[in-house]
Amino acid sequence: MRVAVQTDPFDLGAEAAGFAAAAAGAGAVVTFTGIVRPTDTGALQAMEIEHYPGMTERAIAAMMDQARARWGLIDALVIHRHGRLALGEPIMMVATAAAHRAAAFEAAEFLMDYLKSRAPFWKKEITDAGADWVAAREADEDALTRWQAS
Amino acid sequence: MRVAVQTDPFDLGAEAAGFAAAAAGAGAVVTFTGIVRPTDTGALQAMEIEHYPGMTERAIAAMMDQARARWGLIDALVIHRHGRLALGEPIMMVATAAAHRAAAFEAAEFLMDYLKSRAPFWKKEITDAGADWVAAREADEDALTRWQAS
Amino acid sequence: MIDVLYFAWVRERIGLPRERVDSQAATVRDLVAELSAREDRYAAAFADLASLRVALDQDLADFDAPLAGVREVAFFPPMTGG
Amino acid sequence: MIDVLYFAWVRERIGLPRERVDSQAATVRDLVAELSAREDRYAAAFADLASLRVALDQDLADFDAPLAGVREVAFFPPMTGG
Repeated sequence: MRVAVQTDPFDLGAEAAGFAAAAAGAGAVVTFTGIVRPTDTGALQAMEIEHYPGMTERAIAAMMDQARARWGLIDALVIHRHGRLALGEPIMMVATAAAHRAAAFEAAEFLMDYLKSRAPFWKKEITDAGADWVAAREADEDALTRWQAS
Repeated sequence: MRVAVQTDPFDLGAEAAGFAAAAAGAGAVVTFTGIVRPTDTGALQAMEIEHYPGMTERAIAAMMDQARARWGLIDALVIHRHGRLALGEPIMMVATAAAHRAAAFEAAEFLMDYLKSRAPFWKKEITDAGADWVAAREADEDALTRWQAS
Repeated sequence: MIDVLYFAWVRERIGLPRERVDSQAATVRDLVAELSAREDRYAAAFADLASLRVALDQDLADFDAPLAGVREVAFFPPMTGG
Repeated sequence: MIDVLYFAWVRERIGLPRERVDSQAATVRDLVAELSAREDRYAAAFADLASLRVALDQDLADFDAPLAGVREVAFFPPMTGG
């Protein structure tokens, strides 16, 4: 289990390959990578991500412990960047390893849903027109209820 | 969109990185990798995968077209090996790229569910005790109903 | 003439991967009956149709599907890819 | 003395990322009232508590949580990670 909160870019390929190679006994490895994409409305130039040092690592480690226990994960990885990111740059990555595919997929989605709404990151979009904090979406908050039901 | 059916190993890291780099405009990239793992019951030595050349490529391309249309995918990739695979070797890989995470996750799970039960591959487990064809699991067939409901 | 293909344990039980068959069978089910009448190994392979799948010209079909115009028929167990 | 941290637009509105506050507030809500009484920029930042989140010693809490023993309080908007 590894959490990395960093300004540096990361290499999705190297991280995925290293993670899968280390996950002895895994039958299923899922990765999710989030990338800075053009906004639907304006000309995005860059994304700025602020976070809460200390709490970020703590919150993510707690989510990973929960995911590991709930889905019997063999391993999990979260990398999340902060600072200024250009269009097309990777923002973050989640990887999960499990015996079977359903566990690996569900745990990755669980981690993504919690990272979205429970890890202390805040995104600001820098466009031609100025800079705006990204508003939290109700749909992202609602996504968490899926994991609380069972 | 690329389908590769091959005996050669593939490099998960290089494939994932190349796929993500080419998916211009994607905000979310999901990969799934299936790996030969020790069986629950016996000492697995290797896996042998047979397939139906021609139909395999055709069936996978049809699934990918369906996934692309349904989730507005920017791109998708399926690599599936056949022949003899040793413990720990990658069997197959799916990658999906979309604007948002829900589409990328759902499309990857859809492709996995269909590959499991609708692409003409058959797995044989080679153990100390002999060789046995893997029986299809009812749960894998049931998984398809999830995609037919909506 | 029709190409008939066998995969996985169907192939092993029948003992060959493919053959050309001269058949006037109207449906897949008729073809199965013709083959099963040939030899025990065919009858054994086709004993339980519920455990078999069939593809006509590389598309999944069912056992009542007509064979008119079909060039390639494949028999195999439920698939286990992924 | 308590460390009070501000993030994202809360930080921008108040104009600083953190400060030490000498407060006897019993709950988060009391602390918010004390800060809001100081200056307009605080009042503006805390105008709508429904749009704010609070963490006590780096764990999410709610505005009625007691402050006894707490060393670090952080105010911020709903998170937008991932």
